[in-house]
Amino acid sequence: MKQKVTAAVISQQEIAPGIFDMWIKTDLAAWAKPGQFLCVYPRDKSTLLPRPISICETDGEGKALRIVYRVAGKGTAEFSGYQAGDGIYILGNLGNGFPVEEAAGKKVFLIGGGIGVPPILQLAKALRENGSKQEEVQIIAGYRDRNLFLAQDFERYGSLYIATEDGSRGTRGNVMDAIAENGLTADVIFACGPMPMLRAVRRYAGEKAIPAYISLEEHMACGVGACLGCVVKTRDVDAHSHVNHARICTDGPVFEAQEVEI
Amino acid sequence: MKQKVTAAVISQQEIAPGIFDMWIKTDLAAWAKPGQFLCVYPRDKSTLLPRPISICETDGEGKALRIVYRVAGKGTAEFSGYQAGDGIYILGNLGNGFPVEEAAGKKVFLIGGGIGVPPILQLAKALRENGSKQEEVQIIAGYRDRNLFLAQDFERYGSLYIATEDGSRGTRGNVMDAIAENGLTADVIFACGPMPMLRAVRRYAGEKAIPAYISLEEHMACGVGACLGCVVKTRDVDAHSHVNHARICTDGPVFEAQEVEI
Amino acid sequence: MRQGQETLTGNRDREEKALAKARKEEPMNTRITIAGVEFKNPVMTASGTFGSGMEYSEFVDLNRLGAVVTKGVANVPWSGNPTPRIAEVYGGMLNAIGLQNPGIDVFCSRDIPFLEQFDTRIIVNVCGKTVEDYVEVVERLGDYASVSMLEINVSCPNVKEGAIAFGQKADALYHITEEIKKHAKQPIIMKLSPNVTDITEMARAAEAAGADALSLINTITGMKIDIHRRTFALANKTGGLSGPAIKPIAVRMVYQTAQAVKIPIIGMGGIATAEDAIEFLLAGACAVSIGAMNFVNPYTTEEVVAGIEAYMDRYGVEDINDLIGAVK
Amino acid sequence: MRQGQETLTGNRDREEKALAKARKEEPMNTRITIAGVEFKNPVMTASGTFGSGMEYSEFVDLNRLGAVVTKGVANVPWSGNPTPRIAEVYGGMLNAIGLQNPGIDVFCSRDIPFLEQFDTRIIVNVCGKTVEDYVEVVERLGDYASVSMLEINVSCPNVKEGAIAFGQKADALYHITEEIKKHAKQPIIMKLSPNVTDITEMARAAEAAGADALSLINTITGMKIDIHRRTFALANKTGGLSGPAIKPIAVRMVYQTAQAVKIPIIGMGGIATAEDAIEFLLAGACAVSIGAMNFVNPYTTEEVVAGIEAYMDRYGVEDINDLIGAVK
Repeated sequence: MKQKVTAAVISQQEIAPGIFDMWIKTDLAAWAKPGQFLCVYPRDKSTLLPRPISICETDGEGKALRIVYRVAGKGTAEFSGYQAGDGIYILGNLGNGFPVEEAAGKKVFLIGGGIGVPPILQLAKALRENGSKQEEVQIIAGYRDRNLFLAQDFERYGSLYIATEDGSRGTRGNVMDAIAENGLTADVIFACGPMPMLRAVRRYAGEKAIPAYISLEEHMACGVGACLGCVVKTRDVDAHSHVNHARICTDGPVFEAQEVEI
Repeated sequence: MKQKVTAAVISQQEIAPGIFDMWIKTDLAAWAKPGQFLCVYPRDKSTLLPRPISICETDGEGKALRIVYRVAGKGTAEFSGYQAGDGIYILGNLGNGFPVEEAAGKKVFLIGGGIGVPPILQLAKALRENGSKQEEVQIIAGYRDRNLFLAQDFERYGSLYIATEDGSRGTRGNVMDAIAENGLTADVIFACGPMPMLRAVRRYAGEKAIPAYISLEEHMACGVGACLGCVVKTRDVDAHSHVNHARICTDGPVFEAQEVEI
Repeated sequence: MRQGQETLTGNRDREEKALAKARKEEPMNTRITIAGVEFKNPVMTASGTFGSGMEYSEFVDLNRLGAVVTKGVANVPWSGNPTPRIAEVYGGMLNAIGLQNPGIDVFCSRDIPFLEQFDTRIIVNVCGKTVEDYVEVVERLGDYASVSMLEINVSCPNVKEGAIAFGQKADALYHITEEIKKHAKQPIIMKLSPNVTDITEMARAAEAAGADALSLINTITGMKIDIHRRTFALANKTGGLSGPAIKPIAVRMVYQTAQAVKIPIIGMGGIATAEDAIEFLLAGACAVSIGAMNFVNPYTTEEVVAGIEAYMDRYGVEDINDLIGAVK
Repeated sequence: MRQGQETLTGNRDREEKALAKARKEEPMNTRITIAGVEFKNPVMTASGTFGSGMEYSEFVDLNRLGAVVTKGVANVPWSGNPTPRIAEVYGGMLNAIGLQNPGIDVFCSRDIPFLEQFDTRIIVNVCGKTVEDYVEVVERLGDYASVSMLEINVSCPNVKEGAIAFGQKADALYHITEEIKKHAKQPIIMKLSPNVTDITEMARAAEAAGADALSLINTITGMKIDIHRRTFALANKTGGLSGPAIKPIAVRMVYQTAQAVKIPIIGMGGIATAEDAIEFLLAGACAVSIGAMNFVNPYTTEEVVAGIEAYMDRYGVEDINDLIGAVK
């Protein structure tokens, strides 16, 4: 059941400039699915709304989970100062998560771009636990520069391909360039990253006529589907409002690419 | 010169239930006069206005000062949690302070009530430094109950008389009762405490036809005389607005009792 | 000067009397009545912040609430505004949802039956673009005995046609109130906009036209600009400001309105705690709604219910009605 | 979902272009002009929060400011309201000073000479209870070449007679503006009240009557109740709400007004940082005033001046006038 709790920070470190890696002690880990997210609430009383941050991975025992985030504002700046033992206000687990079962026995692209890379980690683990073979799991990670945060974590779960904007590592350019350069193919795609990347993934999947599950984001207030703030235009009538606006926080954040207009 | 600075907390302890005693490292101590006060600013961004707190005493070297305050709201609750080494936002030194020179060679009442007791300490020290004899300095301190915070600190500077509302120590009742019970007399009065006490002091001084310097308070915004929020009705036209409303933060907080209407 | 600001709060005397009184342990009454409808307590949800209760029923026991006020429903589905619809501001938020809703058909078949499972009052918020739209919805809802009251939204700042237009002119408000009253089976609450020069003029117009109660305030029109992108934070440019930032404006308008009309007032605007709720009651509201703060703390509504009881206990208030409008 | 809310802020591309541009190191212009009066930068002080500069000259270098806008001055001394005059609220404050001031005689003999020592513009805020009161002060100030502009306060919510009455009705505002314009030697700024249904109606009335500029927003009427004492926090019951809490309302009104009139706008309402100030400029204000935040941080005005320059540097803005009304 969804809960808002005060959890304890286990550890935190800066793993790349402005990118923070935090482990949090919470039972929410026991039922967190890949692609789900937390709402994290700042203490700063001038900034009341939660910061939705995707779950990067969970420990084996369902006692702790990990978030990796970029400092991009007052809230994340505050979080980045938390020390082991500090309390952190979190609401979780939110969203639908990635449909892991769709990958069974297929060649998969796991595409992560920038701060969209972290949720791909738990997804890669889940695919392998679900029977995908090392060579079936093709992870394409796009970064700005040589700061390839989480890259090593991926190597155990699949074959890793890197793209960097400045060309300092792997393919110069974006994740689609890396796919082209390495002549990769897949039967299904899972992706998380900035909107231009997701649009490219959507186009690619459309041309290849393969399913692509993309994780979206939008400004949120409640995080639980009540406020209707974080909607996305959908091809079909949505389940909640019977219009064409699905709620990213609850109907998503993961949607099949062709079902949303982005 | 008045300054807003981030000073370091040297130490803090709870010296009576809800009463906190904090030493702060700041050069403001070098020119702090008895009866002056600080504006202390909470970190909590929901509560922006400063908390005016009177200076209890300063160290010998002008390097540190002490405040003793009661937790009575969000701001003071926050301050009470500060540890040694924490930064504290203070604006000082504010207000006119007590006219120490008026006590020279006279029998004096130093009257403090409740959380009005602390500023009397630095005043007692200053009087002695200014030549007042032990027996000339008659300190009357009023408390709610047996928690006689700062009482020991006073004994070195004058003769101490206690009044408690519950009668658990000294005279049962208020400071005026203690004066009566002990048959005390004085040529001049300095007082700080709740409004009913100050009114009683004012009446007493009027009857005895002796000067009484009382320290007032009011809700404040700027603390420096700009906003005109913290005024008191005055007998004469005030210097700033040429009406009958003097600014407690700058024209005061100490006024001769007969010059204000309280 | 002892210490300013904060020594001036708190009140030992009153508290001591109260504790003495409380020791007598009379049973406490938290029930209030609006237009003949009794509520177990004065704590409600502000329309649009609580859906139809479904999402928050995972966090709070709806049976503990005086009423659930639903998200606005129109005669047909509304798809609302483009995104971004939400922007954070100091001590609050801006929203420009644009009343996205599934329309009355889905609402009647899904949301009402859901709410009927709980022992709480159902108040349905009604929106429309024309008087006819409102009337259509009001008449449909007339068939549902489980719906205790209707709240008429004439003050949403985020939809172009209708809505706010009715809420900012006294004569237009009078007209729509009168029309709706003709067709409504349930008592109606007119929800007033704070974006007016004189809230009492609007309140009097609604009362004169037969409104059974008033609710205020709706959100205040605001704007945020992203100085780094040099764009509006909201696709709709403007949005409705809510949250603790607006509370002093809301309390003032509730007070002014309570002095101006005889019909009951449901007060709202930035309520985060029981203390906030009590401030509205003392100002003259006979009930309160929790809005944006549900988003910050999903347990707020239940905590406010408990906190009001604690306050009554602390000060020996036997009947919550003794607090309503107690500060004049 | 990567991380919502905050990843959506910031703009690397614009910044990189800007840095490139900035490297060219053209000299930056922060000067703006209002009604033919040039100001070294757009940062001013909000009337009533800065006295006549004397108190804050201990903290900031008045020579760094575009202008000092003085506390309101009337034809005779005003003693203002009883205390408490100040109450703290979430993200802001309520004040009900009631325009205490020494009157025009003392002001001319003490405050003007003080301000003349500094290299900053002097704008005098004028208040009154009747049109005649205003005219008397305006005529006296006509003798002072050092006074660059007059700001006419027709929007103080804390005085019964006059003031706000002129500021909430378009025809009354038109009338007083026209009368003052007849007697004013300096250009006049009409300070508008946000406590209106439609700010643009008031703005148009002032413009039509000949106002040279507008300043907005004044404070929003609010109220706080002490639930422990069960009394109003302010002796005046209501007070003017200011501080960061009102910024989104102020930005919205500045934007709406900028779309409605051609005369320049001085924007204010909760400005605490250079980022806030820039938001007002982008919304259409050609200058900004710092108000309540002076009380929280006495260095705010100078910090905002420096922060605006840093922003222009960061984004390669050569002329501050390029920012004014840049978001439409």
